[in-house]
Amino acid sequence: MATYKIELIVKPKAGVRDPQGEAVDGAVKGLEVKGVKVHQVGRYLSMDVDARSTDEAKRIVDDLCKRLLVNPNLETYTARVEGA
Amino acid sequence: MATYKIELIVKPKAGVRDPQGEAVDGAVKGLEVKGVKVHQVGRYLSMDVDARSTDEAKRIVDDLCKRLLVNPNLETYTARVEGA
Amino acid sequence: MNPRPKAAVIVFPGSNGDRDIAESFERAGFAPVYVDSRETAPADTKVVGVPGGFSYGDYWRAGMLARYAPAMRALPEFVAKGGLVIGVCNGFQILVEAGLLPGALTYNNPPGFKHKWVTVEARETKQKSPWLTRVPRGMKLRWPMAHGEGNYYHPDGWDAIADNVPFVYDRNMNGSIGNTAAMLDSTGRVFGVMPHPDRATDPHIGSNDGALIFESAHDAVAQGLA
Amino acid sequence: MKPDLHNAGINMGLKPHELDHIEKQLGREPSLPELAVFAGMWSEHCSYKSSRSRLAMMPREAPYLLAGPGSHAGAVDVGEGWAVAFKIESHNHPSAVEPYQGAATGVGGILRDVIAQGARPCLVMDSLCFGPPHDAKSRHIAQGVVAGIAGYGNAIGLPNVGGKTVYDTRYEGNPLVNAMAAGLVRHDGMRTARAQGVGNAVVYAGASTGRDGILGAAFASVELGEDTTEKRSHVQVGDPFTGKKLMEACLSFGPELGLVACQDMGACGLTCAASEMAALGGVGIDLDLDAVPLREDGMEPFEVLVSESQERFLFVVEAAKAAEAVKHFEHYGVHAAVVGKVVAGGQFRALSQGSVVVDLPAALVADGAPKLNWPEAAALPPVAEYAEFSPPKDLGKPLLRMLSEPGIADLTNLYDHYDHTVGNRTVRGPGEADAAVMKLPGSARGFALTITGRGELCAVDPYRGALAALGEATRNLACVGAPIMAITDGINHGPPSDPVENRRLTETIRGLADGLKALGIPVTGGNVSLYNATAEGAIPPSPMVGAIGVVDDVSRVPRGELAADLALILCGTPLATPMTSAYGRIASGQLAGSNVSVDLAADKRLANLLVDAIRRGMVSFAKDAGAGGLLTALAKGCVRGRMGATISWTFEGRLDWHFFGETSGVAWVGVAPRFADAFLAMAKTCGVAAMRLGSSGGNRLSIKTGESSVLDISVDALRKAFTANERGAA
Ligand SMILES: Nc1ncnc2c1ncn2[C@@H]1O[C@H](COP(=O)(O)OP(=O)(O)O)[C@@H](O)[C@H]1O
Ligand SMILES: [Mg+2]
Repeated sequence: MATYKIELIVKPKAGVRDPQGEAVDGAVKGLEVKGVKVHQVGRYLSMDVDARSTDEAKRIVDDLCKRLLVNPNLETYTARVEGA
Repeated sequence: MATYKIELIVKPKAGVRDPQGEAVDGAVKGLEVKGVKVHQVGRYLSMDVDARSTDEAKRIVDDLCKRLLVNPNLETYTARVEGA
Repeated sequence: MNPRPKAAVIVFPGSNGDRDIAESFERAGFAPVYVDSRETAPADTKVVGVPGGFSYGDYWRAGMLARYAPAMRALPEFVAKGGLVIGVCNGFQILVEAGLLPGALTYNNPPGFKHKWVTVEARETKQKSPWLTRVPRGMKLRWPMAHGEGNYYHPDGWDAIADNVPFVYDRNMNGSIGNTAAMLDSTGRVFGVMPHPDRATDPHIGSNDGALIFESAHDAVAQGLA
Repeated sequence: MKPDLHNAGINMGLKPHELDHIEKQLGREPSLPELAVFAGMWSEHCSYKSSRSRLAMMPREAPYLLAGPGSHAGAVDVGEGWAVAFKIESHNHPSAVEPYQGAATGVGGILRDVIAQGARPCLVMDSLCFGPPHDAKSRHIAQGVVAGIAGYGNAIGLPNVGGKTVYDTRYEGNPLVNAMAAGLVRHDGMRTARAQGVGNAVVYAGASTGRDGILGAAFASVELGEDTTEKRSHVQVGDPFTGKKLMEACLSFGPELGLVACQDMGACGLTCAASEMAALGGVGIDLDLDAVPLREDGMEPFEVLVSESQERFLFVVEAAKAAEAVKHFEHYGVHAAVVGKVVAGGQFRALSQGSVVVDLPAALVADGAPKLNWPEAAALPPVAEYAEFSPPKDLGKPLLRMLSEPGIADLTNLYDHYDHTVGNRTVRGPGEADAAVMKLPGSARGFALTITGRGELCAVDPYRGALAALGEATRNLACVGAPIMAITDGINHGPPSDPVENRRLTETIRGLADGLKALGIPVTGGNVSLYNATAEGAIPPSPMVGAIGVVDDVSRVPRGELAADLALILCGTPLATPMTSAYGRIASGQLAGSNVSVDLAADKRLANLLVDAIRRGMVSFAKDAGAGGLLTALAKGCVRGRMGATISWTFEGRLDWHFFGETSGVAWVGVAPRFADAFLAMAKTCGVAAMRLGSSGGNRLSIKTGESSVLDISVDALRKAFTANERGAA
């Protein structure tokens, strides 16, 4: 068993309306900052996962995303696994 | 001028209580998933920044964080810059 | 008779308590005027209200953006010249974000938006505040709270703010240190409050306890103190 | 019609006879985008094709009705020059798929109906039916739905002032989410959807258009390209921030700025708004799809036409003022564009890249769906009686059980997600009285609203169940001193293609129609949601009734919580015989019982009495008996007021049915002892049986019948039972 550090990023699925992203982009434009385009706003989550291998850690995270952390109707996610 | 892709993560500062992280951790425990410990919940943002160099892109992002996106009383941030 | 003193209510996109605070000013004897956040309050304004709501949608972080609005940028000078400012709920968040009040407001603990009629108790503060002259220390008042990010935090802890906290909840509602429900600046003229005195100025609707706040400010203006 | 085209139409949900009808009416084959237009507009949701003729049974006229069915939201005169516009809308299927966004967009949608009427929204209410809270999936749906209603309503700044929540296995997998909104408008400030004035501009305002809510399955055909349905259709996402900016922009955009007509873009989006406005005005509309603000690349014309992106309005604006109108909306921070014009004739046309892609008679699109006459069963299947069970010796145990039953138990944890007080009009919010009471601006006058629905009763007898819902609405309003004046209804039913379900639909509507006639009040509009079923079967018929009445003086409104030292009077005559009820279900363990007790005449007499006594300022406490019966009602009053009561009385028949049955026309009233005799005399005049049975005080609820004590329990124990089921409330 080892402990893996996971960083999870959950963001709006392509094409799905992202009111937060739009609002933050509008906010940046409102500050008269040029050359910046905000695309998406999402959530970040860090966790420790006990597992026997990177693969198993990934599986645990995938399962958790499916069951709890990610809404597949609206969101996609990427998980970065850092070694033990 | 080139366009840099930036991924920004804003999370609770060490020592600041993170009720959202605690709630998610509680929900994970509620699923009877063992060996997972959720540490922090934060926010994620992706943007494009026009700049002459990676350094300039970073400066623009730092400035934006200071002025708008990060509350230094509560939060820290990391920005990943992907090349043009 | 003197004309009613002007109370400016700043309206941001997404503000939704602007009418509530304007009505409360009006009942206390002020003439409320709405000021678009892109403009500045009229020159003869004595009192400014920063209303509750979800300015800019409260996206990313509540109150984050409002401080850059022209109406807000004018506030430090207005206060320095003796003007009075109240921020309720989202208005409190905005005043904190703008640096007019210390500390920070973050996610409720437990998390989530919550509405509740709450009891707050008045405390002694270092600075006498024109917002509180009608509220004796120890008085208990009933106001509704309605927020998701009302958890007051200060990096230096309770001791750093204890002298400036005019109201505490009778029990912890949202995780705030010391049950902090409101905050004064060092002049006492800037008053931020998380529950809603502006929704407690009509005896028909639950409580009239909020009227004291607006009446105190009216006294101050009438006596030429603001 | 070419087989390809025919298949495309069928895939979009059109029926063969409808395709034939389209071809015959047009005298030609429709184009693919035209088929999409028909598929959207002739869907059950937009066309009411299965229910329209039956809905006409309901009375829809009254002198105080300022806008009736067919308008955006019906409106009634509440005095002092004010009208209240109000309406119910369902978002059942979207909420089943995506609870948060489904419910949030349901709130956004019903608000836009009120805004389109010209009214400033001032409240939201919601009627929810979920599967039981012990079921994890149902709990997930319930939590998402409540969070979605809260997320939208709180942010846009509207108080949620009450509702109804039901938990029943029969809603597992098919929750019902009905939202009601109400708004205030001056009599002369009402708006129309009637497009007029050839040459006038059609102006789009609000969020940009994406591929939201396009029925993926309907368009998954090769002809439409290689894209997967996944890519083509997204869940509708609500944005209360845009909704708020749009609301303010719309409400400040009046005739003086060139407004001629307006309509929100809800189901079937741009197509519905444009074709209905044209049909109402007897004119044509040309839309330039290239001018529509888009969020996504590569959208096809039909996608732009039927997209259900949220937070959008369509306006007809005087030609000369169109540019100014666009500026007006931009000032409020919302996109706006001139997207078309009013033309002579009656065609609804859409142009894309210079070519006409849709050219259809607006009336055919908007109102031309052939009625669907589904076969109807001759009778409903019989319902079994409850099996015999012996009465409890003591009322304590069953009372605690009733108080903790989900749906009867405390809902504070649910409705405290909602802001109840923003807007400074809420005289009585959730948990404070049987109906919500709101104040008019600058006045002691107000109005009351309630929303209710009893699927449990309708499952047994839809006709009497519908009457019972009207009865409960009448009593709830009466308990705050408001005579019932009009309703909006949300009809939630199983598929009419099933003859039994279709018969139930007829019975429900007949019940509502007869009940409204008996009460002498109209329906102002409503919503029909059919096809609510899962593999396990159809939901019980679940008509929701949203009712309104005027309160003359809000300072006299009693509370639903008991205060000290009141004389307690029972009004009405409870029956002590078995009847369909929450108690029957719990005690017998059966979803049965064939006897739905209802007596609208008794409810009306009771209401007359309560309204009169409340207007005179005599009543401190009033609570009608609904689900759980009269003892549960009194116990709730005790818990909410943290106050005991002592009751003693003798009666005939079974103790348990007496106290837990759900007889019509029954309510508790608490008056200061000095008013008791006068109240009893008034009751006599009104033809209501009334008995003074005891008084409030202490911290126990005690009941004696004859010499024997049948209940003696601390209010604390009642409260524990009432608030125990924290999980029940989302
Ligand atoms: N979905 C809901 N949204 C808002 N308020 C609700 C909802 N469901 C119930 N309520 C409120 O909760 C309170 C209790 O509901 P209920 O048990 O049906 O009525 P009562 O206890 O008054 O007989 C009522 O004031 C009602 O308006
Ligand atoms: Mg009731």
